[in-house]
Amino acid sequence: MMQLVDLEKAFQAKIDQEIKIEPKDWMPDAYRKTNIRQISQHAHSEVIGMLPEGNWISRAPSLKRKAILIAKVQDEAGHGLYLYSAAETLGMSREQMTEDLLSGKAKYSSIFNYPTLTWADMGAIGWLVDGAAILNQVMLCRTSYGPYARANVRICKEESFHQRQGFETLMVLSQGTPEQKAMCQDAINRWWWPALMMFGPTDSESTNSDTSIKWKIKRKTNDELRQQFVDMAVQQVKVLGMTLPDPDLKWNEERQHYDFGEINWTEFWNVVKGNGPCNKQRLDAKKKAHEEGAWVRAAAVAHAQKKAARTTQKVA
Amino acid sequence: MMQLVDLEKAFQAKIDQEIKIEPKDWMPDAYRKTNIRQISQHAHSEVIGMLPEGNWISRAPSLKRKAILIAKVQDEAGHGLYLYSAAETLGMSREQMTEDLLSGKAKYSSIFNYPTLTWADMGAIGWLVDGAAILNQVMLCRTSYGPYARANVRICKEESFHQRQGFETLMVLSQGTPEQKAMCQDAINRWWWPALMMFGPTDSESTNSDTSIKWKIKRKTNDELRQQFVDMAVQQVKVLGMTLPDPDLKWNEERQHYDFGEINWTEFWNVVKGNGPCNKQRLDAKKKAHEEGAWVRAAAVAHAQKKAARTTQKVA
Amino acid sequence: MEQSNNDHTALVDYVLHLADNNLILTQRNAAWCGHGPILEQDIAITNITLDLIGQARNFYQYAATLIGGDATEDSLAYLRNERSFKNCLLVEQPNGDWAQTVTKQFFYSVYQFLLYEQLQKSSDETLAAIAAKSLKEVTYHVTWSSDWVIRLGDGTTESQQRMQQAIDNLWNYTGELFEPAAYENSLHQQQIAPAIATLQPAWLQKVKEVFAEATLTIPENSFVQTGGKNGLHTEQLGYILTELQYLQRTYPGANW
Amino acid sequence: MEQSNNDHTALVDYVLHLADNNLILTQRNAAWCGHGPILEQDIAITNITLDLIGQARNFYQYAATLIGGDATEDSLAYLRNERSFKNCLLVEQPNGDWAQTVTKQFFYSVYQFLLYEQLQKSSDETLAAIAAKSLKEVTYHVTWSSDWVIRLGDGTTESQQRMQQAIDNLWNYTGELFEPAAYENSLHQQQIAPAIATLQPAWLQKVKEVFAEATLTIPENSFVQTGGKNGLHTEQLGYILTELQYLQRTYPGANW
Repeated sequence: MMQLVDLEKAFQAKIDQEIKIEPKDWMPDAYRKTNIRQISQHAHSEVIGMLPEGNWISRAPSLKRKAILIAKVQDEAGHGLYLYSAAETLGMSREQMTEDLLSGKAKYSSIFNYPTLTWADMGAIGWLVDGAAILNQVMLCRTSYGPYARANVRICKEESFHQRQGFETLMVLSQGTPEQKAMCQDAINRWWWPALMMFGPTDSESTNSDTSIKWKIKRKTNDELRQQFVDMAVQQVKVLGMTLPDPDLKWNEERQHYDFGEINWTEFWNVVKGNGPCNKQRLDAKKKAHEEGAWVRAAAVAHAQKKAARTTQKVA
Repeated sequence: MMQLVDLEKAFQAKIDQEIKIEPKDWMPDAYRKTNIRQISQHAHSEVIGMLPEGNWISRAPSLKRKAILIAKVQDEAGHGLYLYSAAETLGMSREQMTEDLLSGKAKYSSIFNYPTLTWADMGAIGWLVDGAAILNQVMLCRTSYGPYARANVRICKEESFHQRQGFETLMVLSQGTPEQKAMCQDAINRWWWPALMMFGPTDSESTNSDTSIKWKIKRKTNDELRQQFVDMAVQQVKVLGMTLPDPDLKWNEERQHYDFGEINWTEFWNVVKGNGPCNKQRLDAKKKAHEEGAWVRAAAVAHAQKKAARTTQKVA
Repeated sequence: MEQSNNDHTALVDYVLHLADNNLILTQRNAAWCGHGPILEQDIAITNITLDLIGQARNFYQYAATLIGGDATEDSLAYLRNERSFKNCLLVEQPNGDWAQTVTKQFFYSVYQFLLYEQLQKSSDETLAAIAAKSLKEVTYHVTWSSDWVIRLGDGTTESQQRMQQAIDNLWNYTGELFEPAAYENSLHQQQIAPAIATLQPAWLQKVKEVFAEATLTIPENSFVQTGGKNGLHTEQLGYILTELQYLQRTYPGANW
Repeated sequence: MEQSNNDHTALVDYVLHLADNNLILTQRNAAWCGHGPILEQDIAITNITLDLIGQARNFYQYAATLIGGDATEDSLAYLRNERSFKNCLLVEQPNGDWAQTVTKQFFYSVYQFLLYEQLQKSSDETLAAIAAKSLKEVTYHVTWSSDWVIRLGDGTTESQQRMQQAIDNLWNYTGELFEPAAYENSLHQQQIAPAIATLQPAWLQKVKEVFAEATLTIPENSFVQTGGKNGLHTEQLGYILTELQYLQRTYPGANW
């Protein structure tokens, strides 16, 4: 039997050679835990992320937009499913993940604790929130844990489609009536900073980054991804003829990147700690659905058992 | 002690002399029962009648109309209270009446089993439904049972105010945009026949009429009241510049009344039997309120008891 | 010429009726999105909803072509009032619990399946094409909803009671599906649509089969509530339209 | 001149803020009409609602005068969008059960009482007059809602739990009442309105007194949710406005 130290060396060697880690492979406990935490958090984000957009399905302003929005929210449910499955390969049960979400033990992306106040928010979420998520997910297509990497490949395809739809939604508003233009700018103003916060604390504050990069769970730091996002958004907002709500945004010739203003980290940590505008509302909605669905799940189990019993009887 | 037959004679003599019967007076069982049935039915009608109008409070098209509508629905709750009190003087408890309403044993005016589909219905209900109710209630101001007569005096004052407001609501619509005019005519079309049905079956079919008139519970027959209503409405609809949905409406020189078409008695009996468009919805709403209010009523009782106990302690 | 005008009006009304049925049920079902009892079923009902709105759009687009002028799928969905909508009362009834939702879907999907089976043979090529294309979708809706009716009916004591309650709440709205409106009669005469009443026996047969397996019973009170097909709705529809139409009403003429 | 323009804008915003608070709470409370737990209390909450809408109309009418032009009480209530409404987040929160409704009313009425007490001394005569006239009404609202908080808090185990849950649901929205928006600061400088933050101790004192009698406790998490006064609302408000404004949006320019 191999010594722990050899197992760890062999594991790191695989990582270094860009060989994916698969469910049955040996892995350090911390690697397993970090992946479970990250994958389940990603799954929860997809599932909670259905709520702010679902909020506008009944009020979508055209049949086409309504169909697109329904499809998008459904895709998010699908992503949640792939991701829960990926986490299950690490020995975490779906029930446990659900419980941890509802109890507040597990986190999800804080962005979904902001309210969707106008139709333009559907565009801004697609453009900025999905846009930020994609940068992360593109990186995660190459994450070292195989099932998670493959889940991200599937997710990325759909997400970039969503992002384009979001941008196009804003595009139409930006060319619309004065009210629509104002709605568009207002949504960008409200979602810009929370989108920047999606990449997490600055590298100097981030606790898990070092090992995550050594194990190739992540390949870029929070700040690298955030900068990439800012550089991209600055170009795109020009196409919309709108502005980003940051007076400090400026091209830095030396860095060859855009400088941007200070993020309100107090707000960030408040939302993480549960004090965002919608934390309670989001979890309450999920708790309600879970509680009101209990009898349905119980009935499904009871019926399956009855059916199985009948089949056994017939066979016997 | 007086013989039963003498009591009955004395009772009828009072009635004939237009002396009101009061709660402590002797009265025939059938008189008591008829009054309980009629008063509680009237009370239930006020309370259920809150629902179709309450349906438009959140959507009332101006602040003034909203305030008027809220006040009106509240008045109906008040009428319900007077009437329940009047019925209680006859030995019927409020709890029993509520139970009978919710179980479907007690009836209420069938008119409230029709839906309110547009804002114009608020006008049509005021004009036609309250209009029909008033004719009945004006008569009932002189009913032989004192408490019920006095309750009707109070009710009539408020109801005629409501009727004027309803008519004025339609008046504004009738002078409005083409859509508003259409909405106005449509509401009249839908409420006209159900309003005529409010007076109950034709005299030849009516079971309780004879004794009711002998005991001066009623002073006019269903058909007399209905004719009075038709004659009135035909004049008023002209002011609105609208029409009543009855091709058979015609002045009858000989009778000095308007002839009108045949009422759809099949529909009438269907609605009475519980198959109107909203019977289930109305009772379900009341059951839900009652069930969801159970803990509130229990808490109010518990608190009152605690408070009483504390007072007793202090005194002792 | 007048006959032909009447025929045309009847066709428009009929197509709107088909479209409205689907749109209103879309509006109802979509409320589950993110709130379902099981994530997989959240996805399933949303899938069905996507099929429904897709079909609705096909019908509205066709209606817009028939009407001509400025009519679009959106003007028809967003700018008609509560008295113009021609959907059956069934589809506007509240979602209630999961039992009521699957029961409503089951009643509607079985009806829709039988209707589209006939409609794919319609002499109106557009309707025939939409029906043919949608039939596969509806076949799945029938399977899915039947499975749930059986699962809940033959599940726990509570689920059985909830199912029976749901059926009792909705049953009186099923008869309307098979009571032809004037435009349905007209379309039948034009050989565009089936005689809708003739589909009732097959519908009842299917319902009875599924109910038998689900240990559920058909209510005794079979009084038929009607009106929706002719624009006379329950108080439910008004609220559905306030949400559905709010943005179009608030920003008239804007593109989205 | 610019200063005076700013002052004027602040006054308009402030009056709209006062009006919106009342209108949105009217919209919430009125949903109980016909659905209350006890007929007498159905009447009581509707009475309060009538007072609220009456005050709202006074404020909107005053705002319309200040704005001039085509502005009316109805254009201000019915034709502004979700980002223009200036009500506190508290009043737009769902009714929930009777416990949550009376708790919301209690928090709001105590605040309103303290505010109107000061406002009746305002240098703005119209505001002073409205406040003075409304104070008697609000005094009753405080009594009624305090009584219910005590009755339910010190009632049964269930009612006590429900009350505590209601308080937990609403508490974080109470701080906003006393965090001045820019227009409130401006109005204070103009000596038209009180420094709203200075009213908080008295409010807290009253709440504590009533809670003590009711055996209820103030939640530990006292994070303050804000935004409503500046038009940044919860997702609740949009739905309230769809219903409130539907007819005016659907039939623009019509008289009712």
